[in-house]
This record gives sequence, structure tokens and C-alpha cells, in this order.
Amino acid sequence: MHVHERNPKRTLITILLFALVIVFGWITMKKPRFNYALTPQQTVDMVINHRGCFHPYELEKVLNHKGGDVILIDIRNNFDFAKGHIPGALNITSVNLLNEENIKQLDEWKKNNVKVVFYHDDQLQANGAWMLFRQIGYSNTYVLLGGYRYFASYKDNLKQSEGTCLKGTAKYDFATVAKKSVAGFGDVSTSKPAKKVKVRRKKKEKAASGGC
Amino acid sequence: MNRNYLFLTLLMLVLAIGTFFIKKDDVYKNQIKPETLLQVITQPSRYVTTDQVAKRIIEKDPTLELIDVRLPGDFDKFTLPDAINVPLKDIFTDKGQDNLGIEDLNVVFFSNDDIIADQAWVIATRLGYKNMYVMKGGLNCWIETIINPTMPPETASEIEFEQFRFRKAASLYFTGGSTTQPVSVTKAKVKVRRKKKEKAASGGC
Amino acid sequence: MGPLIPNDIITGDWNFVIAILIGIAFGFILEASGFSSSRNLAGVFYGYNFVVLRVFFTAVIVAMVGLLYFDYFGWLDLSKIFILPTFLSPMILGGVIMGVGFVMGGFCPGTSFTGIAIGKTDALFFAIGLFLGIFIFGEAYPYFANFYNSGNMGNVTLTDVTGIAAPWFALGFTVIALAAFWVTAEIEKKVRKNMKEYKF
Amino acid sequence: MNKNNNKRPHYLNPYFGGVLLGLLVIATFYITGRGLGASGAVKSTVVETVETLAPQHAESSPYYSKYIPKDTSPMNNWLVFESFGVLLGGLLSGVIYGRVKKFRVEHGAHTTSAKRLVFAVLGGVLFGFGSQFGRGCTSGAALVGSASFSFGGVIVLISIFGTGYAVAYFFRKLWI
Repeated sequence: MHVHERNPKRTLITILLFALVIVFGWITMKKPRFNYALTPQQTVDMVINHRGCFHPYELEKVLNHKGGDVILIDIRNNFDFAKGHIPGALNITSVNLLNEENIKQLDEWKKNNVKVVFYHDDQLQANGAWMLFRQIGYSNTYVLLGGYRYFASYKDNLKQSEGTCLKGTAKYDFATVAKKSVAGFGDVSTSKPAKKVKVRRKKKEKAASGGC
Repeated sequence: MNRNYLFLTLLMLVLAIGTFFIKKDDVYKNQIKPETLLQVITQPSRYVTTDQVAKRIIEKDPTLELIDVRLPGDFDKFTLPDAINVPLKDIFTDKGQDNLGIEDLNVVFFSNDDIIADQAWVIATRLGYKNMYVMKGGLNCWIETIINPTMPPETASEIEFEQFRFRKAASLYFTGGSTTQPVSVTKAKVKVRRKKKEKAASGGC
Repeated sequence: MGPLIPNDIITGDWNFVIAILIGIAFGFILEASGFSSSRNLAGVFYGYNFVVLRVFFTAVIVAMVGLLYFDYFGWLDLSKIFILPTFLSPMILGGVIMGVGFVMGGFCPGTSFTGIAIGKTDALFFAIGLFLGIFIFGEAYPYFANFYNSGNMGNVTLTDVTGIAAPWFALGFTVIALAAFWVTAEIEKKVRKNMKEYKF
Repeated sequence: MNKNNNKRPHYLNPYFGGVLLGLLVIATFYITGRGLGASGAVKSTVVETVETLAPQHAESSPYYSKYIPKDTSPMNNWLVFESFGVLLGGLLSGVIYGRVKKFRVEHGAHTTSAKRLVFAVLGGVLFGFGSQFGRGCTSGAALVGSASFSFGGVIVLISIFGTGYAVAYFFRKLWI
């Protein structure tokens, strides 16, 4: 064997330094606070199957038993909260939901299998926060259907809400309603072929060019 | 053979095996952080009103891309002009993503009402897409405000009457009457335009 | 953070200065490893000198593993680096032609430059050949333009094509390379016994 | 091993060279986002030469015209500067290790200098020709391409070395 191949001392030192850099990187790397626990597919399955919905009629039990294993969280701002809220609800404004102490609290509830129900004025405004928490692994979070507005108008008769306030259904037969008002109706709203979209995958932003 | 070669071999193997512990989610590279998602989720700026959508359709705004997230069966029966059908369950598939993130296009999701469209918006936003909106109230609201607008009471402000006139004209436009009364359409359009966007959306769902 | 120039951390004005510095490092490593000698290079095909295999595969596995770590640490965004586009059949043919050229010429383009630097006439002739080869290609291009552009798969990575995660390839290359290092060391010993004339 | 071997010009340990080269590839990606290369520089030289000697021909050629930038010369290219650096780096190493001498030809025991030079040119022609189909040479496509997990890079790598071993027997007289 040739002399320069006898002892790979410098090679070993270089590789060790390289390994040290990697260990250093590993240690100093910022670990993300939250990771997605659900894939987009699982998220879609969840919302399509209406998992994680909390119906207003279920509130009745909660209100009568006072607390128990359900916590209501009002994610509106504290001004709206002060004007009126569901009895027993806590107020955490939505932008503060991921704050350190709130997360600690949520973790505890999660550990103790407490149902956490988010609500806002209506379901739509609580939808985002609820979906976020479901996606980062808080499978104990729920969204109140109908929101505070429904509760405020029907608080004496929450039972009747069974099956009625699910959003997402069509109130009208769109096709007939949309054409009825005018006589000489054209084809504008019914059988329009879908617009051709330039199908273009999102490009890499500013990838380096090159190669030989 | 020098013993150091053995060390080198082992070290390199360890480094290579180490890469398995750093596996990243390769499929969704542009996914945004949950913290960022919360920030955008709490902004109501993603909601657009049916009036704004109607106006942009009438003006044939080339940057508007309407996405109907209902099922294909519903889509075939009725949808907004030039809308594309991407059911919620397909939103993150390759087919669905082809319609998102197209340069210079503003996506507006809509469904029967706004919940499902909003859910599509949340998922697409998580995947890193931008310039997307949700039509508030959805098609239910579309019918109530644009197709069958209700006359405001006598006491209503001038702005509300203007809005009503716009809706009346838009109704004609969308139900096929636009050819018969072109004058009123343009009139309404001009009037509506004077309003600032922020002031608009006062009525409805 | 990285890549620095595409992310505008270093301005593009430095590009050519950096190019020369990187080139100097590249040339130094090639020459110092013995790549300026065509007999060292060709040895890999005849079993008497595996320096090409050693340098080449060590570089590939170190870079592969390193890039994966750097990407994970957020130091280097792998989605922003240049991925060589794949043109399947032209690339296979190109590789075959280059393989024959390698054995005949005893150099590859980069190594021939270092050969010229230390005064190898054969390296100079190889570089002239390179020039002619590309010139011929350019002139004859219209005859095989279709083939040249066929099989375009875009800037795909191994993961895009096979669906297997990148660490598997890094580990696979590492294991194969390390095994090859040990095996070829033995082969080299045996072959060299019969080559009194070749000085290493 | 005989003592004579140990007095020969000194080389780096090949694994040390390999590790350095690997780190250089990472550094290059880190700084510029692109890889090393060599054949691209020769291509730029060809395009520049053709453009100087026959500008119309270069403009009309479907191949050369792709590589003629609008506002600068084809030589104003990253790889050209990098290859210039390779020459300098090779010279530097040659000076340090005492390998820089007047021009000479290196060839196997059973062949002549003239034959070696002829085959060097032929090999160069093939390599240059093939590198255009391969979108790069051993450094640009095979080394950097494979290191960045490019599918095409690995194809070129396997293709070059596979063919090399397949045809090595026919050219053994040149080297052994």
C-alpha cells in the first residue's frame, strides 16, 4: 500500500469535525412548538364526517350539571364576552389561544379527557380556531354549532336544535330559484362549462439555475 | 489495514443511518407553521361578500377564480358563472392543488353556506397557498341578496337603496335578463363603484 | 438561510469571485488526490488504482448525508438548489458515450484541466478533443434535436421518481460505497503485484 | 511495497480528498445553490469561438443560440470562472507537491506517446459529445447530480462507469 493511504488520520479528523457540526446543528436547532398531528387527508375526513361538532342541545346538560367534563371557551374579544356569554364559559380571545399558559391549560384538559368547546358569534368564526387545534393534535376540541347567536336566541329551548342547525345545507333549490324571476332566461347560471384554467403547478421560488 | 479505516467506516454508517431520524414531511413542503395559521385564521379579511363577488363577475375580472367546493352533483345543477368544481375532499390532491396558487389569480371558495368553503380555505392555507377568499354566506346568501334581493324599508339609508339597485340589476344580469335592460345594469354599476369597498357589505347573512 | 446567493444574503456581484475560489478548491482537491494523471484515473477500470472510486464515492456520500442534515437544520433549503433535469434516454446514451470516452481518453473534463495545469500534454489534447466534440455536437444538433429533448422528466429527484424517501438513498449509497472501498482495496493489492512498472 | 514507492510524489489520502470534495459540494450548494461543473465551460468556449468566427451561423444555429446571452459574452458564465479556478487550483497543488514540469505525455507501458495523444483526442471528442446528451460530465452530472439526489445524475453516473467497465477490456493495451 502506498504511504499516503496507510493512515487516514486527517480523514478521520475531518469526518469527526463534520459529525460535530451536525451534532451542534442538532442541538441548537429550534424545535417547532407545534407539529401537525393530522395530515390534510385526515383533516378533510374529520370535517366531512362532522366529527368534533358540539350541538346546542348538548349545552343543556352542561348548563345543568355545571362544568363536569366539558369546558366552554368563548374565543371572542373580552368586550363581546362582557356583553353576554354562555354561563360558565371562559374567555380566551382567539389570537391568544397559542399563548404559553393557555396551551398549558389545554394540555391539562387534554390529559384529563375534558371536552373543550370553542364558540364565537357563529360557527363560521370559531371554525378556524377549532380546525387548527384539531390539526395540531388536540382531539378533545369541539366547535359549537350555531355559535353564541343561536344560543342567545334559543337558550330556553335548546332541545329543538336537534338536527336543525347544521350548516352546510342548501336552503333553496338553487337551480330553480335562480332562474324563476325572469322570463327569457338564458343559460348563464345553469350549464356553463367550467372555465379553462391554466394548469400550472406552483413554481419553485427562485431556484438556482446551473449545471454544466 | 489501519484501524482508523474501521472507525471511518463505522462513523460514516452512523451518519447515514442518522438521516432516518430527521425525516421530514416531504409531501407538503410549503406547509405553514401552526402559529402562522392561527394568525391568518383569526383575520376576517378572508371573507368577501356576495355583492363583491357579483360585482367582480359582472366586470369580468380576469383575476377572479371561483371554486365551488360542493359535490359534483350539486355543481352540475347550479353554480356561479365560470366556477370550477373542487369538492372539499379533493382540495389537497394534485388535481385540487392544480387550481390553487396560480399567479395573479384570487381564489374565492364558496359552498351552500360558508362553513365548508371556510374549511377548504383553512386546509389550503395550511398547505401554503395564498390569495384565497371565502364568499360569506355562500350560495344561500347569493340567492337571498343577489338573485332575490329584498327591498329595504322606506327608512333605510341611501347606501342601502343603492345596494338594492345594484342587486336588482345584478339579479337581472345573472338570471339572463341583462340583454333586455343593459342601461340599468351600467347605471347601477357606476353607482356602486363610487362606494368604497370597506363601506359596502352592510346587508345580509 | 442558505443557499446564500439565491436568497440574496450575498449579492450576485460576488458570484464570479466565489466561482473562482470554489474552482481553486475544486482544482486543488482533484490534483492533490492524483486526478491529474490519466493512468491513475484509468486504473479504476483495470483494478490497479481505485482512487477515482474512492474520491468520487466518498464525496457523493458525504455530500448526500450532509445535504440532508443541513436541510433539516434549516441551513440550506434543498427545494431551492438546482436539481439536474432528467432526460432519460439521452442521458443514458450520453453516459455510454462518455464512458467510452473516459476509457479512451483517460480523463474527464474537470481532471483534464488540472492535468493541463501541471503540464500533461495528453490532458491538453483531451481538452482539445472536448472542444471538438462539443463543436461537432453543436453543428450536428439539428439531426438529433428531437432525441436530445426526448424523455424530459423535469428537475426530478430520486424521491420524486421512486417515491422512496431520500434517507434510504443516502444509506444505500453509503453502504454500497463503504463495501466497495473494502473490496477494491483487496483487488488493488492483488492486481498491483503484477504491475512492477507502474509507480503510485 | 518497495521503498521506491514512498519517495514518489505525494498525494492526499483518497478518502481525505473525497471528504474534502464532498464538503466542497455542500459549500457550493450552500453559497450558490448550484453545483460544480466542467464541461459547461468548454461549451461556453465553443459558443464564444463560433460566435466570434461566424456570428450569423451561431445566431441561426438552434443549439448555439440557446447559450448566447443577450447582453454579455457566452464566456461571462459561472462555470467558465469556476473552470479557470480549477486550472489555478491544479497549478497550486502541483507546485506544492512538486508535480509541475514541462509538458510531457503519460502513457501505459505498451503504447507510444503518439498513440496516447490520438486516443486522448478521440476520448475528448466522445466525452464532449456525450456530455451534451448527458447534460453534464462526471463532475456536473454524475458527482453533483447524484449528491443532490437528482435522478438524472444517478443515471449518468451508472451509465458512465457501467460503460467504462464494459469496454475497458478493448482498450487495455493503452493502460496496462
